[in-house]
Amino acid sequence: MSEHLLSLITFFPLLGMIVLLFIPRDNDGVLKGLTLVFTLITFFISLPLAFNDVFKTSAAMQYKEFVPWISIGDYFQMNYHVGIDGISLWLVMLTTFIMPIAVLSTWQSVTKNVKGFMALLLLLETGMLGAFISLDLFLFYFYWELMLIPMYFLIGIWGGAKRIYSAIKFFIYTAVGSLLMLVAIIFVYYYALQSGMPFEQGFSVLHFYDLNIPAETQTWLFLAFAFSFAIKVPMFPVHTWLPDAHTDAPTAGSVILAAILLKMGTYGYVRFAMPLFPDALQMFLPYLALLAVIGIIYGALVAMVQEDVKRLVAYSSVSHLGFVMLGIFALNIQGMAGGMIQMINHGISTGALFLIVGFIYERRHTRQIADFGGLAKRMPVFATIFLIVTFSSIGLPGTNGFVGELLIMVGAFESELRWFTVFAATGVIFAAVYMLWMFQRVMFGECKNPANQDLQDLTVREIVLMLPLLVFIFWIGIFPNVFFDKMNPSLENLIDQIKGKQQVAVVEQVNLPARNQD
Amino acid sequence: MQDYSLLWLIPFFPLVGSIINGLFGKKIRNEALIGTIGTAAIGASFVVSCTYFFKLLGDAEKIHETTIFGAMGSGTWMNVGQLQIDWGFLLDPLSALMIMVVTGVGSLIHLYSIGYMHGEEGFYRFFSYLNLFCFSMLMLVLGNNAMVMFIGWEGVGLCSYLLIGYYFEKKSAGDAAKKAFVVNRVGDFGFLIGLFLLFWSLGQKGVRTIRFTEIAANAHLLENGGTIVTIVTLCFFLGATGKSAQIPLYTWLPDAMEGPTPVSALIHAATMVTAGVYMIGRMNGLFAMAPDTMMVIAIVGAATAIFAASIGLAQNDIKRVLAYSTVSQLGYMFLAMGVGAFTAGIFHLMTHAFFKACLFLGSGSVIHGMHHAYHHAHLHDDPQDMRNMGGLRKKMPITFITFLVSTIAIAGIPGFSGFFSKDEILWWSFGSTRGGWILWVVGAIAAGMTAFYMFRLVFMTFFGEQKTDPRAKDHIPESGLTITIPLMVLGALAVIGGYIGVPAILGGANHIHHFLEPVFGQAQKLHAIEAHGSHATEYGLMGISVGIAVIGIFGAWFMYVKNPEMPKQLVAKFKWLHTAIFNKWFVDELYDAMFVNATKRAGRICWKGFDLPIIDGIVNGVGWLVRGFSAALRYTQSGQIHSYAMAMVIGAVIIVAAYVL
Amino acid sequence: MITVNHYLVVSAILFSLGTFGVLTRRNAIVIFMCIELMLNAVNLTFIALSNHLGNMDGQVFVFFVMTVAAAEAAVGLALMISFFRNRESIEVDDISLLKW
Amino acid sequence: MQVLFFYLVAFVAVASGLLVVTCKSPVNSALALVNTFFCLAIFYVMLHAPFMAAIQIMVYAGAIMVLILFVIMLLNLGVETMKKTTHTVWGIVAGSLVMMLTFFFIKRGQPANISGPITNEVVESVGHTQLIGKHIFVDFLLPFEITSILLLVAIVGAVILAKKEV
Repeated sequence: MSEHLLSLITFFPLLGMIVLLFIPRDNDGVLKGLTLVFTLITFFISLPLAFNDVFKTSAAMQYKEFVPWISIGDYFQMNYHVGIDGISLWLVMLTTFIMPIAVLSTWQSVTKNVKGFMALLLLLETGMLGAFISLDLFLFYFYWELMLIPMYFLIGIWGGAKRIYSAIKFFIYTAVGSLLMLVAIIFVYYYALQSGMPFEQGFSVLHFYDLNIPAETQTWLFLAFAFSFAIKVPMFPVHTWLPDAHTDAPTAGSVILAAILLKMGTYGYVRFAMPLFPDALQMFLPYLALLAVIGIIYGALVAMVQEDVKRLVAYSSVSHLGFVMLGIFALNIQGMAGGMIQMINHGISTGALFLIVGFIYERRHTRQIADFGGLAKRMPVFATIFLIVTFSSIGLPGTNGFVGELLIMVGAFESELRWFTVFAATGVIFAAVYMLWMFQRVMFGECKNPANQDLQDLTVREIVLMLPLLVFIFWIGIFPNVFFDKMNPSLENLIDQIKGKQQVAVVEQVNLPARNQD
Repeated sequence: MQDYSLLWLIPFFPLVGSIINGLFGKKIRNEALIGTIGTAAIGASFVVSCTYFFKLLGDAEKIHETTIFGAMGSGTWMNVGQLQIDWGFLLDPLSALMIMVVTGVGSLIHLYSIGYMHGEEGFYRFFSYLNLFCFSMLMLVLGNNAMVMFIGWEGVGLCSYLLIGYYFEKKSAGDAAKKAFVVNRVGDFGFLIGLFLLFWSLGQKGVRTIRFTEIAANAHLLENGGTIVTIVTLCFFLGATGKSAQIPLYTWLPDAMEGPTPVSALIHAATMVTAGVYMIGRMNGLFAMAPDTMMVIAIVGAATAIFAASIGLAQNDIKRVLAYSTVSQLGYMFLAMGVGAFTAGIFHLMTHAFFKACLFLGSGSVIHGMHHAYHHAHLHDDPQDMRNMGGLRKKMPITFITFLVSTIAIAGIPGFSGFFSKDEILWWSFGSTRGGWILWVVGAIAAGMTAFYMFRLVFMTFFGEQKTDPRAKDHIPESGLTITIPLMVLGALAVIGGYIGVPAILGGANHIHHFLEPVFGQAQKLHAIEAHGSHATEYGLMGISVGIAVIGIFGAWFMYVKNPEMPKQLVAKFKWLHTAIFNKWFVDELYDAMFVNATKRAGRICWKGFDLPIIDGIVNGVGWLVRGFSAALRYTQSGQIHSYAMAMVIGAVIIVAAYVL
Repeated sequence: MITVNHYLVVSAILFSLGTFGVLTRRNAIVIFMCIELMLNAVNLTFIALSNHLGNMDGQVFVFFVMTVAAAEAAVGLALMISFFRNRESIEVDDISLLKW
Repeated sequence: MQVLFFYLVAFVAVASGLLVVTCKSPVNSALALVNTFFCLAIFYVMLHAPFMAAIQIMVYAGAIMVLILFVIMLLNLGVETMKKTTHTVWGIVAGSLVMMLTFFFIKRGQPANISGPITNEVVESVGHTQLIGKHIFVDFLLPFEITSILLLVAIVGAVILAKKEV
């Protein structure tokens, strides 16, 4: 059982989707219930991963599965090669954890073609899980593209006013990046074959790690990977798809997009772009870190002046993910661990924020900040939850956001990115400004708008779906070690790997002239 | 060591109280029960604090560290690489003194709040926040490393936000809350940067720690007076200015008076705003190594003291006067820190907590009475405006006496607590190696101003004829027991609190000095008063400062009791000066223009000027370009099957031809 | 002596004729018949070469081509009927929706 | 003699092919096409492939053409208006291009002198039908089965498409 656990987790939602296809389309309740059950079961069968203590000591891939998949003569060999380590573990858990919540959030908001919606959600879950566990680059690419399709439809069919524009923008942005990545993947594959990697290993990233690609070649490959992932993160100049996609996506779509899909980009950096091309990384690190810092400040500044709550949260994502990237680029354990935990935090906090926006949107069918005001009086429970989530997003100590930001900044300060950190830290101030200003305008003040007079407070369902998120906001804030313990060995290993190869490159460069003299 | 393992109980009780009231308060509904829970929680902390305080008094070993699970090394919060952060607590004389102040004053204010907040809609919410505040403050004080301190540091900021915004339906309250939090965040930014720099620079020397005791022990590894230490301490000081409302970050504190009065007393007078002072005291070893920073602190402190005092001269809102007085007194504390008089600073912190809490609570009592009267007469006048008061000493005798006592204390009249602490600060600012006569002069003038505006407040409120609307005049009651008991206790403390620090020159033993010796001893020796420390000078200076204070009091009496018309004449004569002072030197407007609006404009430029037209413009431009080409090419798609078939055939022919030829 | 080339030439002529028909006629059924003509031309090639090379595979292939042609006829004619039902015409000029 | 016969049949085949593409009435085209099919069947016989000739007549001339005629009559198609359009010119050009290309092909290619196992003698001694059967049911069994499914699908498709209410 346990040796196929990962496959089980990945394909269980797909099974759910197939089951769903046999349910007549009018049974909305049954469809939603079944989807919830399937996502919940997926979550429960993924729990043994989180409780496995092997991650505390071992940096190696666990739960590995290896099955040859597609082979074309002597040209191509792709394998179903999966496994997780401490890095992907928590992202897998985050995915299985967020999905039931996302499903539950659709209970009342989705009425149009429920069957299609639910089927796409389940397909999306399979895609996301698959991408996190893939150890074969080609398989990763497969899942990477697989995620794109359901999301495209979720935005394009169930979205808001400008849904078609947003969906196409999202799709094209991501596709452009991923095509570049595909080219780079194929190049790396042939390079690996030429340098003697066993053919049957296919696109195994574990083998690619051992390659010594010349620095000039790495440059281009890294740029292709980095560009593709930067779009997904999204980093500063390529972020404009995010506000549109978020604004027009249905609540569940926004939640998943923010909580998990964006992590695909940062995860891609950690798992692929950085360890595969360490020399190029060294070269581009300052520029990328600069972009991350610009993203932090720029996202915050733009978020501040938004008039639409959802757009504000979307721009805040740009800012938060800038922090994640900065932490990852610090290339030391504090920064990396901070970046990783911040990915989870962002998933939880921003996911929760989108749910909250969804709640008021369902009630008022508007997201303009100006339409609200004084809601705290009408909806006390909502106000409390909103407040907690807001402060989690601001990064108040004791909540999850603080742990991540603190470690990221400590890490970045320890690395060469010291002076970037000073600027990044101003993002902490701006975060307080835009979040609190928004909170004040929505929740505080007098309830003047007559449409807001008889708003209902949260229902039991809504409280139930927020509760797990709140628990984790505090859990990660107070006992983050639970997460770090299982993350650290893998991260340390990763850092050694990157730094080690960078060192080798330096040594070789130094030795070259000496050899020439002989 | 094991004896101190239950330290965590001190912050734990208020946390539990806060959670109970926060989660179930709405269901309990019973104000008495909610109030009792809140007060009991902090009271329990007070009891534990007392136990430990006296235990520490009798203990030869003065510095004790423990974690949440007792033994060191357990209770880890974060452990990543070489960064290990524990849920650790530190009990030394400094923190022991602080927890006594926090829990003691805190308990009294909780008790007071039961009466003051009676009938408020969010009663449970208030107590929950108040308890949460005490929890955070105790974490701040007790933390044995910078991170646990930072939890408290931000936690008190949060509670301050929540409590200032307690009347969230008022726009001004929401604005003030946000302003407080954001300005504090600016300070926190400094704190964090300082911390990172310290962690890194110590790490360079092979010591990776953020524990205060270890920082203190290893501070010598850094270059004495070097750039790094200076920058680190300046960053920390930026943090302190944010939390303790010093120039340039003081503007939030007067606005914070939007909160209920007990909050102003507890948070914005007695405890939270002193966190900056405490933090500098906590890291005194580091600060002592950075003379440049010390100078900056002293100058900023002195400047704040006189600047805020000058604004306080012309305010009419009873709480705003007290707020500026707080800013000014905090300036004194920083002055003390800056000249190396750490003990004096902490001593003033303590006495200030007593008399200022008493003053705020007294003003609360007055406001409560006025509010009650207005409510009774169905009027909507401002119950906080001193111009509507007067002659209240007969209506509210207990409030009046305690208020008067505290005012005398803050004015620095010998025999009252404020005298001892303020005088010690002034003496050090004159005589220590970091001091100078300019600092002393500024401090003394500020003291005179303080005496003036505080007595102006007393005279306007309690003396003279009653200027309240006649319809409400006769309905101003003395407040109930829950309000007066804390007043009396604090009033008594405001009198006697100073006697633990009677200087040697007046024949005292200066207990507090000896008590804090283990913490400040080394750093303080660096700045010890040297040459000009003769007894004659000390007596002389003491006399002058008392004289200035008396002049201030007399001036206030002269202008507000003897010649009530005189202020108006003065205002008419020095119109521009009054306008400037009354409008707080237009600092808020300046900041709005410089930072708030500039940031907003920057945001708007980034969004409307860059994000939408340029980045999105490029993206959509590429789309339009592709569309343009397609528009040209789409005419080949006629829809006629023949043309498609033709194209196919020709294509096939070409391909085959290419293959064959 | 009839060589395989003779058959191939006939086949080529028929194929070209079929192409010409497909390209010029507007009646969908005639176009369809022209396609059948082209298929048959190919079939002839297959069988001629099969005979020439002494290999049976070509003839088997013709067999499959016929099957496809049959299937095509069934579906194609059904399409035409349904199209005719909608448009009262099977002229391909009327089927011009396959554009932007 | 045989050559003469070949030319005769070839002429008929090409001529009827020409009629197929030029006749105005679809019925005439269809009849001309049947004629072509017969000619091709004759070629198959000449090429020692009698079974193929048989199914050529049965399937093509018999089944498919009947189907086409039925449809023509069912739809009651009139005479097509032969507009002289650019189509014709392009059609001639493309047709001649194809023809030139194929001729070039034939001319350039040398007939390979490979002689496989299935010589005319073998065909005559074993029997063409048996040989075809052996090939289809032994070597090409899977494609054959797939073809059957293809036909099934085609039937279903045809039924659905031709149904009145879709």
